[in-house]
Amino acid sequence: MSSDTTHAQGQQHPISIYLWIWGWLFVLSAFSYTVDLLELQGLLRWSLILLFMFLKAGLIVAVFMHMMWERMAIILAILAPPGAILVLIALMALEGDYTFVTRLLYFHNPAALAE
Amino acid sequence: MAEVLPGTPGETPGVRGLVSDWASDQMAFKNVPWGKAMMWIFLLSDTFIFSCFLVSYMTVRMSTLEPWPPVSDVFALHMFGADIPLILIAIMTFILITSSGTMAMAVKFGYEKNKNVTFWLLIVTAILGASFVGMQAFEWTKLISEGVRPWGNPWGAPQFGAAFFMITGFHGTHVTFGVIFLLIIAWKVKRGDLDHERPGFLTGRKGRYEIVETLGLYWHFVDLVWVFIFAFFYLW
Amino acid sequence: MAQTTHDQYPLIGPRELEEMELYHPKTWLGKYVFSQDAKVIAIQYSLTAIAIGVVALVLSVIMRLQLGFPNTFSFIDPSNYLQAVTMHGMIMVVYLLTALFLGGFGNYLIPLMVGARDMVFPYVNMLSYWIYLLAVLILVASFFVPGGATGAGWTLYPPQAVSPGTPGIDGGIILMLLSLCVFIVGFTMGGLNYVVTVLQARTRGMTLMRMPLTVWGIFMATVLALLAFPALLVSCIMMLLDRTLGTSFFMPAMQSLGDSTSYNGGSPILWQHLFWFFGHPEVYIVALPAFGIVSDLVATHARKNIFGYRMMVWAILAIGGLSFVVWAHHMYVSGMNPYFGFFFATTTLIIAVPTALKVYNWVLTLWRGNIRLNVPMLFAIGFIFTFINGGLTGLFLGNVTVDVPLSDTYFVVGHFHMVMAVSPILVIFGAIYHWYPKITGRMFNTALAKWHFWITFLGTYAIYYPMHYLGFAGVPRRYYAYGDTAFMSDSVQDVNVAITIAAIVVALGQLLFFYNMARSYFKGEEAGPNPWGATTLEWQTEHTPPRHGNFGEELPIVYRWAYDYGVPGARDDFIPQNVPPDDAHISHDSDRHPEIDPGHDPAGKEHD
Amino acid sequence: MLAPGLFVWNDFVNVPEDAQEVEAIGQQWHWTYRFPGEDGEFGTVDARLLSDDNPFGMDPDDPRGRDDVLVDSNIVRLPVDKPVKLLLRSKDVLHNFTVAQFRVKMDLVPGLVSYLWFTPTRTGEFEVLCEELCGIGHHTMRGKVEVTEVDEFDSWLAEQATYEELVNTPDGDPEAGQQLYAVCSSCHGAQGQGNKNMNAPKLAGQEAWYMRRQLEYYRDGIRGAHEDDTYGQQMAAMVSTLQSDKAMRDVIAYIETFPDEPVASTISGNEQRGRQIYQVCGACHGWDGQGIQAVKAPRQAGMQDWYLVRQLENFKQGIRGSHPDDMYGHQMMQMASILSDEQAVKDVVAYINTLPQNGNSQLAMKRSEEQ
Ligand code: HEA
Ligand code: HEA
Ligand code: CUA
Ligand SMILES: [Cu+2]
Repeated sequence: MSSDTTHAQGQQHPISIYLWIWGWLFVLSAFSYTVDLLELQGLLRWSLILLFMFLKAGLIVAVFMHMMWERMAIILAILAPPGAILVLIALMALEGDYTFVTRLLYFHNPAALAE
Repeated sequence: MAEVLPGTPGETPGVRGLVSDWASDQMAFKNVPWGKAMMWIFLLSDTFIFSCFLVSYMTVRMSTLEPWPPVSDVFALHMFGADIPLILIAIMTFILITSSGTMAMAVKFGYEKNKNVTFWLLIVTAILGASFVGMQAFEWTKLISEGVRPWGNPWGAPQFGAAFFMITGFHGTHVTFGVIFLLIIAWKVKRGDLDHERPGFLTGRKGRYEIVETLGLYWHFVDLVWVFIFAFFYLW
Repeated sequence: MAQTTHDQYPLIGPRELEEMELYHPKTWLGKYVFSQDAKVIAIQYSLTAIAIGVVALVLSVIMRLQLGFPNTFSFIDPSNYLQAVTMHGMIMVVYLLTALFLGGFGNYLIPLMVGARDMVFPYVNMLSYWIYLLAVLILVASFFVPGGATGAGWTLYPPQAVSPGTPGIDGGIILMLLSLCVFIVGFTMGGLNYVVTVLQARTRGMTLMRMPLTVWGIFMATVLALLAFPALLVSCIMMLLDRTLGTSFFMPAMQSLGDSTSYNGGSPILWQHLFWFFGHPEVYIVALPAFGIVSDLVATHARKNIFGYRMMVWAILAIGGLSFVVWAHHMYVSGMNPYFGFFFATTTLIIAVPTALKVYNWVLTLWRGNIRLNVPMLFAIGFIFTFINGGLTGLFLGNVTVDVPLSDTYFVVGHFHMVMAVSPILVIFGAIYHWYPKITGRMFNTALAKWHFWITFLGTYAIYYPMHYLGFAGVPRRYYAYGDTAFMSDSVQDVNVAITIAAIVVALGQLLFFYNMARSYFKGEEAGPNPWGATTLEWQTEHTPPRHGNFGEELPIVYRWAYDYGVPGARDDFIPQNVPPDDAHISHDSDRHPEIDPGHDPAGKEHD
Repeated sequence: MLAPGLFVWNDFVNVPEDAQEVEAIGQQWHWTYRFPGEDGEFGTVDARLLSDDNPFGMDPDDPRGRDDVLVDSNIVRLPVDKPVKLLLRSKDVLHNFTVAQFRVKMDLVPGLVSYLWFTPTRTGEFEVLCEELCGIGHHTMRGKVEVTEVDEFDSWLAEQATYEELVNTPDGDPEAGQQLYAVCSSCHGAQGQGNKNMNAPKLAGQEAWYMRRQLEYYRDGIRGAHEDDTYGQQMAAMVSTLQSDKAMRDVIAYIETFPDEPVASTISGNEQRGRQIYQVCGACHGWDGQGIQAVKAPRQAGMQDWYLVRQLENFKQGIRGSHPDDMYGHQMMQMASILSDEQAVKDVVAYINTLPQNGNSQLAMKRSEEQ
């Protein structure tokens, strides 16, 4: 954690850092776009998309939203609660899958017939 | 051994600071103005909103037996004699990121009390935001003309249109509100309200440059959400 | 080290503090109607919530009339009945309890108790109330649209909530969903205020670990609300789209009363997950403020410090955190992935641990206390009884295998009324009696209030205790009538009659309360600034009732926690939070509450 | 406390290998059942294929479904001491399959198939209740499970029609029906127009599936067996002329050829109040009183009002609908209890008189399609 913390006058950082991050966001977006252009499929595609997504999100939150210069108190207060969402995501993924499987097993499936 | 680093007097950084901040009186978030604290907590709440939208989208997409429409073709634009997949979305992404950059600099110049530059950066941000909304409107029109409706579409699962219009619509609404506030604040900057600490029309609060940062948080958040929408909706 | 850092921290509070003076209203309208004073907003919230609560009370009596005396009242048919159930449940949970605890008590008590002049954003706070009022009006309007209010059950499960065969699918459900959305928007505005006020606008010396538990309870409940309501908002929006635009988020391919529909592929279970992802935190949203308030009532009226303050705070935090990972215990028999049962049964029983801890602490606080059976104390003790009762039945239901036969029976109805309809309601009454002298400056009539207590306490036991028996007998909930069902014995009907009579008595008993409140407002004795001898800041204000701005010229400085009761050697048997150690006539570093780190005590600095 | 619970839950989640699969299908507001037939496998289904002609939503192209046994009734039998895996499917909204004595319950969710399993350990009749709110008929959504010895169960199952058989059932023959109808015409009139003096209701325009069920009920002593049901008893005696399946089909086919003449009102009441009450009735009988086959609710509009009044009174007093096997009648009995007095009955019938006489009954639609 960097030590040039906040001060009554608010956040002061050299303009170059914003430009750098800006550039990185461009590059990362371009990468994600390339993933689609190259029509990568399967695990590679998902992991790359997620990787670029999290990098971008991290940069925005850390630098543009000044999170990396905030005090630990606020960082944790903001970053901890979304943990609940992770549980929801995990369980809903399982649930969606379960629903899909019962449908596949018992329901007439027009798409499968068409193939 | 914790050495007290230079910085604001009386503030311990890192994890030890975490404890002492929470254990202190008056403020848990040291030197965070009320407005900024409120915005952070609001954004947290908003995160839950968008997460729930995306989780719902994930669930219906995973559950349906119908094929999911071929996203990258659906969002292709016919340009230069070829169908370029997702090109409009890519442009929109670049625009939003750029607006985030200008916003970040507006915050910086705001704290430097550089009225003019701040004003122009805010205006540029607003224009970029507005053009984002415009492109979104164009995209909606295009999809609607191709037969995509909230209740169905020519290629497969009806949830495609439903989730698309709902999520991008909700995000677009956020952008629109952001643009409105950008214009209001830009105008306040221009008029010098923030320099003269003039009380707000409705709230009676004194104007301060901190409000630019608060607004900036909101704007970056809108950009952040787009990152997730881009990944999950358009690329997935 | 901690000491040094603290000393260097500047004395002045947040910069915005001075601006609190800016918005003193000039007109009558600004003072009483569009007031930005949290205390006035609190009263507005409370009165609105109680008014709509009385509507829900009347609805519950209508339900009971039908259940106790089926085929007697021709104005109750199955659709009216379901509408009554639905609106009763929804109003009670959301529009009464949530609004009253957070909007009412939160607004009144938070700024006073943490020593702030007002909420941090008074203007937004005012908007919050008016939006809440709008939500209530939309809700009320839904009774009068063609087809009437929705009858989908307060859980509004699709597809049934929006399909023919359910009352109120035309206007009723749409207005219900809209009203919820509006409520959430309004609540968010208020909620941000409460949270930021607690975090950022406390007075000098008021550390988090010195806050009264009331504030802790309301604060945590608000945080839960800010994080849980989004799920409801999102699901309401999606259901609105399903209903109005024909999207298929929650709607699978299905038939409807013989007609085919155009829906396809949606997932009804998704609604249930989202609803309960909101719904379970919601039940703690109405429980945590009650926990907090009851802790203060118990400590004040037993003249004893609260047992294990620190533990209480951590328990509140733990309950808050865990409440987000137990939601599907409402869905054991919903047809979800059955393996979830293992996970949720485990988490559900874990969440009972901190709750049980709180119960033990209340009891231990009472233990050998100098108990004064004042009216608020009666209600607090009543709460402990009913809550233990309801909590234990919750454990039955949490254990997935036991839940299977009991789910959707009156056992569940008994559980949640015990734990939600009786316990927090008792606390609300206790709290109103407790703070009434501060809010109005007058004392209520004690005899009437005691009557009110015994009628409500014993009466509600008479209503809900038998419901558990009905549940074991297999009586399903949300049934308009039972017809002749072989496995239910005849006594079921007798029990229902008894419950209905008890419910009518309790409902009428509430008239005592309203009469008492109204009469005492004009005729009650002057109460004085601190009739109960309480330590918290709201009792130390310059004026009673407190004026706009709460405190006098100077904000109080806090030197101690909120529970210095029964202090040996003190002038009175208690020491208010803002009394400096020198004035308390006892040494400041006594061993009463060593868990409070003196290193953070600004008093230490002021006096050396 | 937790651990034993989880072990039992493990048993609940994991179905024994040898469990017999049965499908329980819920809809507003009754139950039907399906057995997998000889191949032991269910055919796939689709809610979009549901119709009056295909009430189970069977996929006609799935060979596994041809031998599925379809039990279009609230009453089902199960063998004692054999584990049963119930697959649960809903055609419309959420329901919940509960037999209190089995100690298990599970929701039926449209758009997926849930399950539960149990082993009935004693013979007898057990009530099935729906315990998930499913609309205004929720409390009347009853069924019955009859647990019998294995051989009794087997012979019962063998009598039930398979999907194949149902598809291939020939249509009724009106010519043959005409002969059979000769007996009926003395009371119901040559054109099925009904005769109040003989206490015989109008038949012309009534729904075929409904007449079929009532004839079976009369035949099996489910209707017209109550000692106070004088006219029902007469009818039950007459039905002895229609013993075979085919005879019933034919006579109904003949009745379907009658012109649906409007009827005269004989009852007056407060239509406004009747309309209020009908807010409940319409959910099943249709807002125009046209009858809805899927809900098993017969047509009311355009039928004779004096007959409706009498039947409502009978339902209220339990003269009709109280036979343990008359599950639909039982449902109506519970619903009729909202008619608190005689005046209410008249009011609601007076309102029914104002409904379009042969507006959109199924028969009328069928005829207009044919033209
Ligand atoms: C204020 C509201 C409130 C509170 C606090 C609770 C508290 C609890 N609830 Fe309840 N519940 C509701 C409101 C509430 N509930 C509502 C509204 C519903 C129904 C909604 C609907 O379907 O309409 C419901 C339904 C409900 C169900 C679903 C039932 C079903 O539909 O089938 C379950 C299942 O797990 C459950 C469990 C619990 C548990 C384990 C607790 C625990 O937190 C309880 C903890 C308390 C104690 C344990 C008692 C005190 C402790 C002691 C005396 C010490 C001794 C005990 C031990 C050491 C263990 N509740
Ligand atoms: C806080 C919540 C709350 C409260 C207070 C109540 C109070 C009452 N409820 Fe409750 N009830 C619910 C929440 C609540 N209920 C919910 C969520 C459901 C489920 C709905 C559904 O299934 O969809 C339900 C369902 C429900 C049913 C089941 C219906 C069915 O399944 O068919 C029954 C049946 O008897 C019933 C009866 C009563 C009675 C007789 C009262 C009371 O009359 C008890 C006696 C009165 C009091 C204890 C005084 C309360 C005072 C006020 C409310 C006035 C406000 C004033 C102040 C606070 C100052 N309720
Ligand atoms: Cu079906 Cu309730
Ligand atoms: Cu719960």
